[in-house]
Amino acid sequence: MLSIEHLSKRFGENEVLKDINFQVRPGDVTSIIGASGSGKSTLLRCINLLESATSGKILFHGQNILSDHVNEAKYRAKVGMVFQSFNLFNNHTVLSNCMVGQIKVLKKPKEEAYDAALLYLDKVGMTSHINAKPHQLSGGQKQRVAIARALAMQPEILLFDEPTSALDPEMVGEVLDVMKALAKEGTTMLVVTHEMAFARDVSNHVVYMYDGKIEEEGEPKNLFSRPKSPQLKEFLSRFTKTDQSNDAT
Amino acid sequence: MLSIEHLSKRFGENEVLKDINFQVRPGDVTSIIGASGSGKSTLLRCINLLESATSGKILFHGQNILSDHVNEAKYRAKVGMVFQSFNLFNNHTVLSNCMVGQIKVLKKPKEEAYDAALLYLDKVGMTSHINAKPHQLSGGQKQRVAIARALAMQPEILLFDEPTSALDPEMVGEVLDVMKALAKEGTTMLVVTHEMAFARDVSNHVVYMYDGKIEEEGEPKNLFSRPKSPQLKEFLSRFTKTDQSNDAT
Amino acid sequence: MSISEMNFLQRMLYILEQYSGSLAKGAATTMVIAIVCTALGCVIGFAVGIVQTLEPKKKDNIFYKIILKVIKLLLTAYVELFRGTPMMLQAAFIYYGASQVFGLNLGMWQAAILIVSINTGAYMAETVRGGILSVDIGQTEGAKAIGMNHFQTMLSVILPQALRNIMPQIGNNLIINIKDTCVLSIIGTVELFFTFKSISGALYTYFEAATVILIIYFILTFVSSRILLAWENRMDGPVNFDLATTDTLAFTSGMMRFPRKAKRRK
Amino acid sequence: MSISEMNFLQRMLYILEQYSGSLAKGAATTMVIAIVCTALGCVIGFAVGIVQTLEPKKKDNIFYKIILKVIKLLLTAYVELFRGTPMMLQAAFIYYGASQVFGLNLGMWQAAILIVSINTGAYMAETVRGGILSVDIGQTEGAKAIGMNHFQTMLSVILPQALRNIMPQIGNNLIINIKDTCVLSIIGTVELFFTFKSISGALYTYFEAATVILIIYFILTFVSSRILLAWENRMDGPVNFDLATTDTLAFTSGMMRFPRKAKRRK
Amino acid sequence: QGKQEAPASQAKVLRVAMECGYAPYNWTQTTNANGAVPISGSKEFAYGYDVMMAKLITERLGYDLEIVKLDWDSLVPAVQSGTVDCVIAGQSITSDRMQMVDFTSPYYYASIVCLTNGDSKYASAKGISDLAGGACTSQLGTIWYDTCLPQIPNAKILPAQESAPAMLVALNSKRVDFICTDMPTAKAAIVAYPNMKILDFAGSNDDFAVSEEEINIGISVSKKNPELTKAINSVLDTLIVDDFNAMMESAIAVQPLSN
Ligand SMILES: Nc1ncnc2c1ncn2[C@@H]1O[C@H](COP(=O)(O)OP(=O)(O)OP(=O)(O)O)[C@@H](O)[C@H]1O
Ligand SMILES: Nc1ncnc2c1ncn2[C@@H]1O[C@H](COP(=O)(O)OP(=O)(O)OP(=O)(O)O)[C@@H](O)[C@H]1O
Ligand SMILES: [Mg+2]
Ligand SMILES: [Mg+2]
Repeated sequence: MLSIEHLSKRFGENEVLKDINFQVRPGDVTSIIGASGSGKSTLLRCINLLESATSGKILFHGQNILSDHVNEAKYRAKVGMVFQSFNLFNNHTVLSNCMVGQIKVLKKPKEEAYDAALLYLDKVGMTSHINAKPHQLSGGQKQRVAIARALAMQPEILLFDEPTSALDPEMVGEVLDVMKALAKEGTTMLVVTHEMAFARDVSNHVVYMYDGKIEEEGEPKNLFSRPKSPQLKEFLSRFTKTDQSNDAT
Repeated sequence: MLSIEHLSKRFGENEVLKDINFQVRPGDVTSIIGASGSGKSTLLRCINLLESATSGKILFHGQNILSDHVNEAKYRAKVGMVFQSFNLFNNHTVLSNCMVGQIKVLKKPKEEAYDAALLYLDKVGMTSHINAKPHQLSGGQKQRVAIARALAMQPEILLFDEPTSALDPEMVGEVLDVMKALAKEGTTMLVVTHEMAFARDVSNHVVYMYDGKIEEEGEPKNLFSRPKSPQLKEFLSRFTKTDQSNDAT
Repeated sequence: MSISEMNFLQRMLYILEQYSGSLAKGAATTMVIAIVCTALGCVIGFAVGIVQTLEPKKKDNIFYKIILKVIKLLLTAYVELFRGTPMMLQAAFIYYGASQVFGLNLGMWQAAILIVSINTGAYMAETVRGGILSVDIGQTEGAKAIGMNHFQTMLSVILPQALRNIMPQIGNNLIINIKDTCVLSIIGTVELFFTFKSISGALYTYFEAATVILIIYFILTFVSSRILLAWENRMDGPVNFDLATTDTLAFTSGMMRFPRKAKRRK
Repeated sequence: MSISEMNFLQRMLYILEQYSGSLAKGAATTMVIAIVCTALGCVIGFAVGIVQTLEPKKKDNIFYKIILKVIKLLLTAYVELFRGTPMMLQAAFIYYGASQVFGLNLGMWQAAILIVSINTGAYMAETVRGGILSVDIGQTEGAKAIGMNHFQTMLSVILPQALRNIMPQIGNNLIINIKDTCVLSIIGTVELFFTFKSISGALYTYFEAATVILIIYFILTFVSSRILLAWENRMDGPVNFDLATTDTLAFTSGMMRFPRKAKRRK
Repeated sequence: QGKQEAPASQAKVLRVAMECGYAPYNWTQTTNANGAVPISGSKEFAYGYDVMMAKLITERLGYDLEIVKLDWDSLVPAVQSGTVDCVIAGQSITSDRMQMVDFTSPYYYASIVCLTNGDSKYASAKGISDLAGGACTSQLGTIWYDTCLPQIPNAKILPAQESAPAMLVALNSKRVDFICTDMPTAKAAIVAYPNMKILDFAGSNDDFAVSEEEINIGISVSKKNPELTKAINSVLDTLIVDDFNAMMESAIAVQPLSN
């Protein structure tokens, strides 16, 4: 469905992505992990065309998205994105956040958009807040609305860029629960995350990035229990160190 | 050394702190835990006079800080504070951030201030960055500088308000390490945190707040392994749930 | 009683009485021009501001890139030129110059509105550009990510927020326009300041007429700025929202935080 | 060649040649007043802005509270009054009024600088207030937390940042002052615009003189705004800093992020 | 108030205000050619009919002359507030104005004329009835605008212009068909605009009807200073119309435009 081939990206002198290759099949839940600055966000942004890749191909259903003749907006509508910082439209209510894209981009009639918005807001448990403005919500609530907004466009694949790392620890759970439910339903997802538990238990494929390259990838069980590269080993050890003490609880 | 008596605070109709009582002895490391909105930050801000308490007493070495005759600035210089959002002075370099308070408030000569600043920057491992401006640092580095800035005032007690919750997971460790080292040296600390591991392993006293009251307090071992109040039980279970999966690592 | 025997106050009243018609007409002219031109200036400013924030992408057509570059350059020249020179001279050039050189006879009102609007537009262009850039880049990315094009993004997401951010500046421009309209006397616009000159020129009661006019100006600007302030507050909408059911989490942290921050920002 | 036989360009050159001294002097007067008054206006604006952001605490003395309230009220009146009325009338009242009513004879220069400064101050007061409030509240709390008092906090932490934030506005004010100085002809200040009036009144060559003056104004404002822009960039300091040792973490994420954001903000 | 006049009488300086920008009455020049007088606080010089008159008056009365360059709008408040002693700037004497300031006896009798473009259909007008229906304007606060233009049948009178140059621009750009002004101004204007034509109806019985005193141009003095008015009048009383005209001719001859 989505296939990245020899993708690379440089900012001036700085080569941030180096010959990235990987594939996403329908129904896949892929987690991307890696240290800060390893290029995870940049990769996601390239896939969603928020950054333009320097070279390489992004094939979506076999068509190269980076060629000149592709309608960017149409492609983007099929690829949903959830950001770390939510990026809800501050001038719209929760409901309107979920409707505006359907109306403007998909040209749906208002009633239909309204019904779809309510459906997905219900899915993330936010129907009670449809009249709120984003600044009136907690972080977890914002992220749930952002997920509903992405879902309302009925994308074929959902990209998440650290969806929980701007949240208070208490609110992380509510967002992860929504994501787990989506994964169960078979939604195709590509998730950049620092939540190792999510990467291991929910996804069926994990990609570890180091210094702009894919250093290691594979099934979560194998990757977490038998990391091959020393970098990944080092990386995973940092997480266990912090959480160690909780093991005894 | 610090003793809070019947402290309460209301914002308009909203009673945020209700009859708070507790004590900090020299060398104590006290952790305050509790759900979002339970009043932890407000309590810390009242202690540091960033908010004015509605009623009650804050005794510092036996003197009520809330009485009219106390020199606020002098008291504050003795009580250091480290914020969640760092609050480094954006217009000063790292070095100058650590010097300006000593020079303006403590009226130290420049050379002395310089030496002290370097000493504490060394302690937090930031000597290589003394010429950087805050925006050139990562979150973890900022927080380490913020700690050095507070230490440079040679306070008698250090208050921390969720010092690691604005940090990327990888950087949490470096800040906690600094805090652990301080605790070991016998620095008196009062820490609001969501890091249960820190609360349990480093502090010698834990205060659990719920809805503006101290619901339960005591030694960390007891509190964590045998929580009495149903709220605390509920609260602790949320953390174990998220981390559960790591236990097997 | 002859005017030479009157005291200051009596003279002021005499002027008010004698010239109430002219004063009212002058004030009305001033306000109409100021309001219309501030509005048109905002439109111009928004148009220019939007173009100035357009960034061609690598894969765009080379012609499009060149044209965009040229247009941007022209707009920059427009902004710099009109901001940098006195409006009175611009007025003279546009009104008399157009008819002398091109035989183009603009009506006085058309000319007045044209001149003040493009001037306001030049000032607003920079303000709007600032306003657009002050909207968090995440808003644009959010809109792009659901497939909106530049135009849709601007219209549904960025501009409404930019407008809110620059409202104080629009108010400022209105007040400046109320006062600056006086330079239009060069093209024969009978606004408030021109009325003042007529009165003081005819009666030689400079200070009395000046006091009257000063008070009128003050009322106009003061009332305008209060109305704009009220409008700004209305744009912010209610602090609370209707909750379909109560959600304690939202109440204790999410909702209550808003007034706290808003208060600090005022 | 007599002036009646010259074409447009020749007349412009003739004016430039004949009146080069007057033009230079007029331009110098304009710039001196504009620069001095913008600077003084900033000082006034900062003073007023600081007072306006003072919030009395509950435990403060009641007299202090009342006095602060009264001062704030007066300052608000000052700001509203001077922003809301034409500077030409203010100039007339201050200059001629002071000598008529109080027998106080201000020198022309003193009066000119006084008038433009307090006007600029009134505009700057609001800008400074905005600039102070735009500095993150965390900066104040950080300063308070290490024991700084209000004055120290303002001076070492808040104002330098506020100043940076309002630099574009200061530049705007300078440009406005360059142009608005023309109203000082009412008190006999021979600035650039008055020079223009003299030339056009002596030679009756309106457009030729206007073109010359327009160009001079444009040069003055354009150069000023470029200088201010350069200054702004210098205030931002270098993008990178000297690292005592290399720290890869800071390099990949911390440092590199800065230019990215800065770029977007431009 | 006595304070303000004190320096004037002590130092025997007469502070005279004018625009220094209204040829041939007063203008600014860069040298002291022809006997021009320095402008107070500047390196420039003022000359013109008004300056000649001011020199004559101060010489006769034994004052030192100080020329203060002021905007037209500020001449009145300046003399009223005592910032200057008198204004010699081509101000017409009207009864309304005389309520607020004192005027001396006239120091020039200006005949009223119209100016039009050479190619205008009004160029051949023989009297004001030939100007009927034309668009016209003149200077703000002058009898040309307030009294003369309304006498033209069906004239389209546009708002007044604030200065002589501006009124000439309006005519030259064909915004108006003709303007009304006085002879000296008109003569100066046709030097800069050679295609303009002066329409002088004097002597015909189709001329503007103005009372003798209205076309008189006077020197204004503060009402608090009647002695000065009297003193100036004592000088003006020694002059006759021919003296005025001769002085004006010599002013026109040396005005900047003529070079
Ligand atoms: N617009 C840009 N201009 C220049 N450099 C950039 C830009 N965006 C990203 N970078 C650099 O590219 C590298 C990869 O950044 P990226 O944000 O993709 O990392 P990441 O893996 O998402 O890290 P994190 O976990 O902190 O989000 C970093 O060194 C970053 O500084
Ligand atoms: N300035 C204020 N005005 C009004 N209400 C406030 C103010 N500051 C805090 N509150 C309210 O007081 C309550 C306690 O807030 P506080 O920030 O102390 O909670 P907290 O325990 O620190 O939560 P968190 O873990 O999210 O930081 C909340 O309901 C909050 O909305
Ligand atoms: Mg990232
Ligand atoms: Mg808190």
